[in-house]
Amino acid sequence: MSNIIPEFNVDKNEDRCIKCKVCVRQCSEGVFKYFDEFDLIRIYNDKCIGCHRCEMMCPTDALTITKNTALYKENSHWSSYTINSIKKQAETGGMILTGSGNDKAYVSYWDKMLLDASQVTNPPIDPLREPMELRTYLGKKPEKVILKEENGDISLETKLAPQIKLETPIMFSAMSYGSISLNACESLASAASKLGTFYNTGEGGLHKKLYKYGKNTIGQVASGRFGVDTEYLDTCAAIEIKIGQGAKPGIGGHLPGEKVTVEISETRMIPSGTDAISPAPHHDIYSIEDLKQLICLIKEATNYEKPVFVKIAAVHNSAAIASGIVRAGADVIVIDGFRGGTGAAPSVIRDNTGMPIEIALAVIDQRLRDESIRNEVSIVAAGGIRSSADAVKAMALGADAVYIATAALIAMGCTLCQKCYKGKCNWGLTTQDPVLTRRLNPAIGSEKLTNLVTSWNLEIKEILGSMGINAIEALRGNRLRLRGIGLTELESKILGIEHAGM
Amino acid sequence: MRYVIIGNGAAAIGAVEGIRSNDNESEIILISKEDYNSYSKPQLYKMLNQDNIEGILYRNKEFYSDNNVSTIFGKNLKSVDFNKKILSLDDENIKYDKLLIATGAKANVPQIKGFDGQIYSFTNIEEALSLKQSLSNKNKIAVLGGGLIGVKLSEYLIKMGKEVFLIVSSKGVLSSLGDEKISEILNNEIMENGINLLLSSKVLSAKKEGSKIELKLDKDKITCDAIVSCKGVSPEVSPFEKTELEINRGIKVDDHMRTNIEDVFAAGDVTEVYNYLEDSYCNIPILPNAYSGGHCAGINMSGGESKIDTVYPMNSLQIFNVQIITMGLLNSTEKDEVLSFLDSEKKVYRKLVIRNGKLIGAALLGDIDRAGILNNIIRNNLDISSVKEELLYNKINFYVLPKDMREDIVKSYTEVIK
Amino acid sequence: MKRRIFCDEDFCIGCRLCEVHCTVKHSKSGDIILAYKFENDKEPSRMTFEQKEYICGSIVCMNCKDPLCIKACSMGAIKIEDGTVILDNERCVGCWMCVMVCPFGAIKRGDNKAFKCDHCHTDEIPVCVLNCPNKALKYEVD
Amino acid sequence: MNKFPREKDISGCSIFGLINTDGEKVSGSVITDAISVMHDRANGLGGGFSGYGIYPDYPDDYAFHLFFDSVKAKEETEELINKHFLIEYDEKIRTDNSVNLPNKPLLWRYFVKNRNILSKDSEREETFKAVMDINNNIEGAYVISSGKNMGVFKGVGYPEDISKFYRLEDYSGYIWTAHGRFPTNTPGWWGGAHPFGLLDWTIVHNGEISSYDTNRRYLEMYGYRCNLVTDTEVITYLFDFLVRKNNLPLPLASKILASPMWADIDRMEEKKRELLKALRMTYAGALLTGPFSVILGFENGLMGLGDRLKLRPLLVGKNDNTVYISSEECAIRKICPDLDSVYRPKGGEPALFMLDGKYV
Amino acid sequence: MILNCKGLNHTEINKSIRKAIQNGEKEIVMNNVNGQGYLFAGVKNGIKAIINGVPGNDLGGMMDGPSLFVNANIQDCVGNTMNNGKIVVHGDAGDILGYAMRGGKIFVKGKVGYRCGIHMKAFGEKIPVIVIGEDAGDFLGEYMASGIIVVLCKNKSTLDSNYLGVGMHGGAIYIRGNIEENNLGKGVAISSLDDWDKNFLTNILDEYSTDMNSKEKYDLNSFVKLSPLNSRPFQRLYSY
Repeated sequence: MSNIIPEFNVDKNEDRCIKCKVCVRQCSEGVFKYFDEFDLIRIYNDKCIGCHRCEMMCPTDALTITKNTALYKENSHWSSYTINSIKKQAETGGMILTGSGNDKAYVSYWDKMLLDASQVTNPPIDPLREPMELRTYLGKKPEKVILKEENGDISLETKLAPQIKLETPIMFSAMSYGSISLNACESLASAASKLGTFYNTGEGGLHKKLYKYGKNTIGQVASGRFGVDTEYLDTCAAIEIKIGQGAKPGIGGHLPGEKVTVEISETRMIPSGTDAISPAPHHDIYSIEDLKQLICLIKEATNYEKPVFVKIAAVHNSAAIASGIVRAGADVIVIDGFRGGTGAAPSVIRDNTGMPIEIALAVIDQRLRDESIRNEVSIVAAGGIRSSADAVKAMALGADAVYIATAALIAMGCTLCQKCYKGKCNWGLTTQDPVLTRRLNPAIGSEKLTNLVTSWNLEIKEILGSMGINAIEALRGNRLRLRGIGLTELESKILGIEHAGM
Repeated sequence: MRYVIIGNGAAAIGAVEGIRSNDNESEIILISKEDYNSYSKPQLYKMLNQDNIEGILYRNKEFYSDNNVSTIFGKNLKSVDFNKKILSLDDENIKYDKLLIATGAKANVPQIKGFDGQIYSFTNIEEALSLKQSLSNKNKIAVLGGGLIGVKLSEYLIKMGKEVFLIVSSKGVLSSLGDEKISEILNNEIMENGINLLLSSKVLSAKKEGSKIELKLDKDKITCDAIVSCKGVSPEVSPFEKTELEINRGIKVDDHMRTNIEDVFAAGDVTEVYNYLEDSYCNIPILPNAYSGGHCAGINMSGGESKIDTVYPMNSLQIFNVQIITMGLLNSTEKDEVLSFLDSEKKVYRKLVIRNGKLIGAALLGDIDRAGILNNIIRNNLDISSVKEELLYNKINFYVLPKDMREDIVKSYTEVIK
Repeated sequence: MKRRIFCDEDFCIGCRLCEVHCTVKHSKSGDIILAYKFENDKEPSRMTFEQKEYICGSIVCMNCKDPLCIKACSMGAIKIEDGTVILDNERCVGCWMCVMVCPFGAIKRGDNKAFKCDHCHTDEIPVCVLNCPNKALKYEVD
Repeated sequence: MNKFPREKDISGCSIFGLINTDGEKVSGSVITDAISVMHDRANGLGGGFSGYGIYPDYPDDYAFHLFFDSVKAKEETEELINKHFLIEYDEKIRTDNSVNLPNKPLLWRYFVKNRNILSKDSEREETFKAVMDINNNIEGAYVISSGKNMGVFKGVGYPEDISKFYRLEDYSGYIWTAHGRFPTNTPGWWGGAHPFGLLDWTIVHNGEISSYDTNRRYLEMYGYRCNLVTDTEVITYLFDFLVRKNNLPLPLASKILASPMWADIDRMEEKKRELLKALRMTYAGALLTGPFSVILGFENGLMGLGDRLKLRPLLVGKNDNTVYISSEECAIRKICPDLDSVYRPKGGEPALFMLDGKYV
Repeated sequence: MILNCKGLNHTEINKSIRKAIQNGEKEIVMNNVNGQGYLFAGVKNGIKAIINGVPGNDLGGMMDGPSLFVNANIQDCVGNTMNNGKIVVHGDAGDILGYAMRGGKIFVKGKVGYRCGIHMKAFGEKIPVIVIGEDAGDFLGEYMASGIIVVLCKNKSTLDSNYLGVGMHGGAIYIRGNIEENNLGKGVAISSLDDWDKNFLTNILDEYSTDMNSKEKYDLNSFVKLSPLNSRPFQRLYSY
């Protein structure tokens, strides 16, 4: 007998229910079952994960999913979540798994920063009618541009390191084919290509169907090295070495066997049905010079034609690590904060490790400036960017661009039920079950993502306009346009911003 | 240009619509020996319990005027001069530029030894009306022939409260469909509904005894009030018998419905067409073939290009409460694979005949929904070896077919609009 | 005018909401709850939902280029109107010749008469297409 | 007094500059006449001038103009100067003390030579470092100009009062710039007035840049300390950084500060496109957005530059061998009623005039 | 073609290699190699190379076709994520040989260091193989998903390194000699060879001996096979 109280209540209004059985057919968790002989839809509350699929699909709005408010007698120290976790562990002897980013009530510094706007002394700009530039190039910039002059004709002597061109400083963060469905991957890829930005393959390799989006693809090389071959390196526009992930610093990836279908198995070159393990360390990187070695290997293998990204989780000495990464030759450094998502992580790690991207970004940007090497690398901030305002704040703190993933999933249908690791995602996102993956039509997914980023672009332009800035690079690191609200002096200092009113 | 159509059945109507899809201007003359607007032959039974022809009209009354067709009804064709392109009717000659022969078929009425009274038949309105008239004072009817017309007529007669003797020479009704199981089920159904079914019986002679008729069979002797012969139909080719028109079991046409004579086309029950399932020319007198042939001929007559679909037998019928659809070849040979499935309780029966992996015939009884999916498989000669079991046992389902097959089907019948 | 509704089977999620909306559309009240809970003679959906394992889709009349049903109908009850293959309920006698020839199995049998999708041809977009949550049903019109 | 404000200094202004491309000198009273026409663009909280060619007696020495708050600061500064330089001559800057101005600091000028013989680049780098050292590290001392044969005269007051105070009619130069200031906060500190000078660069500036902190933090990576928190300071340093340290020609440096739009760059022929793309990408931190017009003076030329959206006024007038750049035409007409031509440069298009008469 | 690598850095050497391939060279002899890394990284061609001297780390990394014959020891990370081709080493190898190897063969005459064959993969017909002449360090075949490792233990009676095949979930390791249970990593099982194994070993060892210029034959009955106990050795770690 299980001692776990159902987390959700599924209420069905019988006056509205027409017994069309859409709910029965749509719930992959088996909450609804139809009994023909009694003409009855039976509801099993305990199976409900709170994804709301049934609620949204019900044509008569007959269903309501509510949190089980009677769930234990909570107190401020013992939350229902804690009590349930203990019970589950007592029953299974296993670690509690969870999906998505850190959801605990740690400070969100995005919400403690306000944007500046222009009044009189310098004017706001109307972004709808005046030019407003969001284009961003990611890659190592030279220390200085050297020119050559021939017959009074000035041209470029310096050969620039490889760069990728973004028409918006928003990219889609790494989510592997395997952790998410091919339709989700294709939605991201096609949206990135429509938007003139990039999506990241994650560590799952690249399905042949997605090769056509190569120009907008960042290929990841992680410790499991899934799908890394010359064709992959040739196809992707940039290569990202994944060292860590914000949601689970120091923890590797683990794609449960349920999700390793035959197609995944082909892309990853592992037996189907086995767990795909991407352990925490790259076994050829146990020291910073080893990282340099891997960067160098990738550059040699790609003939120095593609920028190499290095992605790390935001941890307490990120600044020093970042400096090392720049000196190891990375073209772009990606910092992933602890609100960044994951398909599966032990919740003890996710909830207690890492740090907010805001802080990591602020200290890394400052550290690289202190060392005068900020221009040698582009910084991409990731992990919990929820809105254009977060993105703008990140860029004002010093990021060149941001990665979004959870927001992208939500755009595609995700309701943050945080059960990605079960592989039964009702929205067809984090699943490989062919019954479920077809629920995401890439044409729709791509359209929603395109709409999301397009609307963020409009908002970013609006914000830039309000600041009197008309090129995104003039926002980069422009911390004067940020003010803290409710921050301690120390927090302000770490973030490198003044308090509102100063 | 003057198009002349002889006949007023489905083939003739198909031809008018085919011509008009290409040519809205030229003259069309339609000649029919019957004095009625085109009506649906398969629905002829209804004439037994209704008074006018309205209920079985094949097209609405405005059809001829809407399509600018001049009609000459109630006149017989006497002869044709194909060289001069002249038709001789009872009292006039008509010149044609393009001619369609769609004279249809006529009833086969046997001679019965010793009987000189009227033997009714049931293949057109006149025959139906004449039968109907005589039925008012007749109660016992002998129906000769267990084909579709005989069985269906018997069903109508019994519903009208008559006593019916259905005399069938073979072991079961509808033996021409080629499936013994269906015959067996129908035999029972017919008997359960009160028809006196006499199987494997031959009429030896008949004698008129007053208003009664004594009918002597090889095994029995019965007394009835009337005899209706339903021994099938033959192509109506009499006006052409002495001409150079090539006629076997019907007028021979090619896949464009052309006869051997230039500018002369034929369509419908009067023709024999190539049946790829049999690999021979056959006369298949069914309505879909007639309409399609006429339509095809009409297009070709008016300068278009159309090829007739593969032609093979197919039937949809309801006998009392039994629904049946058959199609293609059910008389299997040894090299064919025959799969069948029977649920006696639910009165569901299905049979598939497969040759070299391809479906060549199918019979459905009871559950006939989506039969067209099988029909299409036969028509397009598709290989179903991988899904035959499912087609046999499950509901017929488009998604049972392999994906590429489905895509081809969609492509072949529909067009991408944008 | 030409019309085509077809189902992209890669994205049919088997919810069968198309059937629900089709039923409602052809019901007397046009209201989903009334149609289902109170109208006794609610018209059944004109869609045919079919499934094989995870592959599924709704079949509706595909408005064939050269419709076989028109040729087969023994009563001339099927014709093309307004770019749509329309079955005239008055004329239909339930001979099932159309059922026998439709290559998609898109014509359904009612009690005594056949019925089929009319492409909601008086509407701008057919209700099934309009309400398909995954845009698996597509509508083409020209 | 707090030498370095915490808060960013914001000001509206009038700017004026002139150059005689043949090197003929004009008196400081001429430019005073011109700037005073635009009296209403200032509010009396800052005015200043820079003149080039004003020290013919010491043409090869760095002329340091300094503000001191105290004698102690002066002593410390001199000690520091002595470490790097040989002081050829120094004196209190001559002023007319009848002019009533607030918070007057101690004003002093030094004519110095490097102790070692160096290349021009290293000599200038040494001087740059010394200036940064004094400004950052000596309490109460501030170098306001540090070029050769030039000087900056500025303070808190209307420009005409500042001119009178510094007895500008006593100086004559071939390049002059002038500034009348309208700050919205009142630092009341003389160092905050324009022009801002570093080496021979001087900037007078109208407007406020929105990209200030991006530019500041970018510069601070390369040894600049933007203690004044003014746009003028940042813009001066950016020119110094791009032209002196990165060897970029001034017109290209202008294309970095007021870059063409990407859409325009995309349409350029390949060679030019690659060049401008590289410049914009590499020096992204130097892009100025927001409204500004500046007049940059340097040892052998004068340049006017407006922001790429042309949000601030700037016009050029020419008469014979003299070129005038001003916020308003009236100021030019005051001193030169008959002009050969007047035009308004496009946003982002530098109006550059060199001493030898060549202009770009 | 002969390439004197003295004084050349790795980029220069790789450029020369790519150029040689462009010029249609089929074989390249590289003399005076010492420490230059990443040689043949990402090279997609069937060229043959004879390498004289000790190449640096990541030799043949992400390589897709070449055959390299090294007349010396090799260092760490050789054959990193290699996709196809062959590396024959007439000497010892360092750590992490054949990391995530996806195809091709690596033959080593002597010993290899730690974590050899980690993350090896395979799909369908594409099966990477590593054959080691002497012994291998700990964590041999860690996380191995597929592919084959053979250890011939020529210098000793059996392999006594620890954590052999730890976390492996596919593929096979053949070792000559008897393996003690305590040397095995978690989730690994010992079994004897079946016909497929023997047939495979016979072929691969013939090829190995040919490449090593040796006539040695091996008794296939003296081998054991390590394979995963379960395709999901860590499945029960989590409570859902």
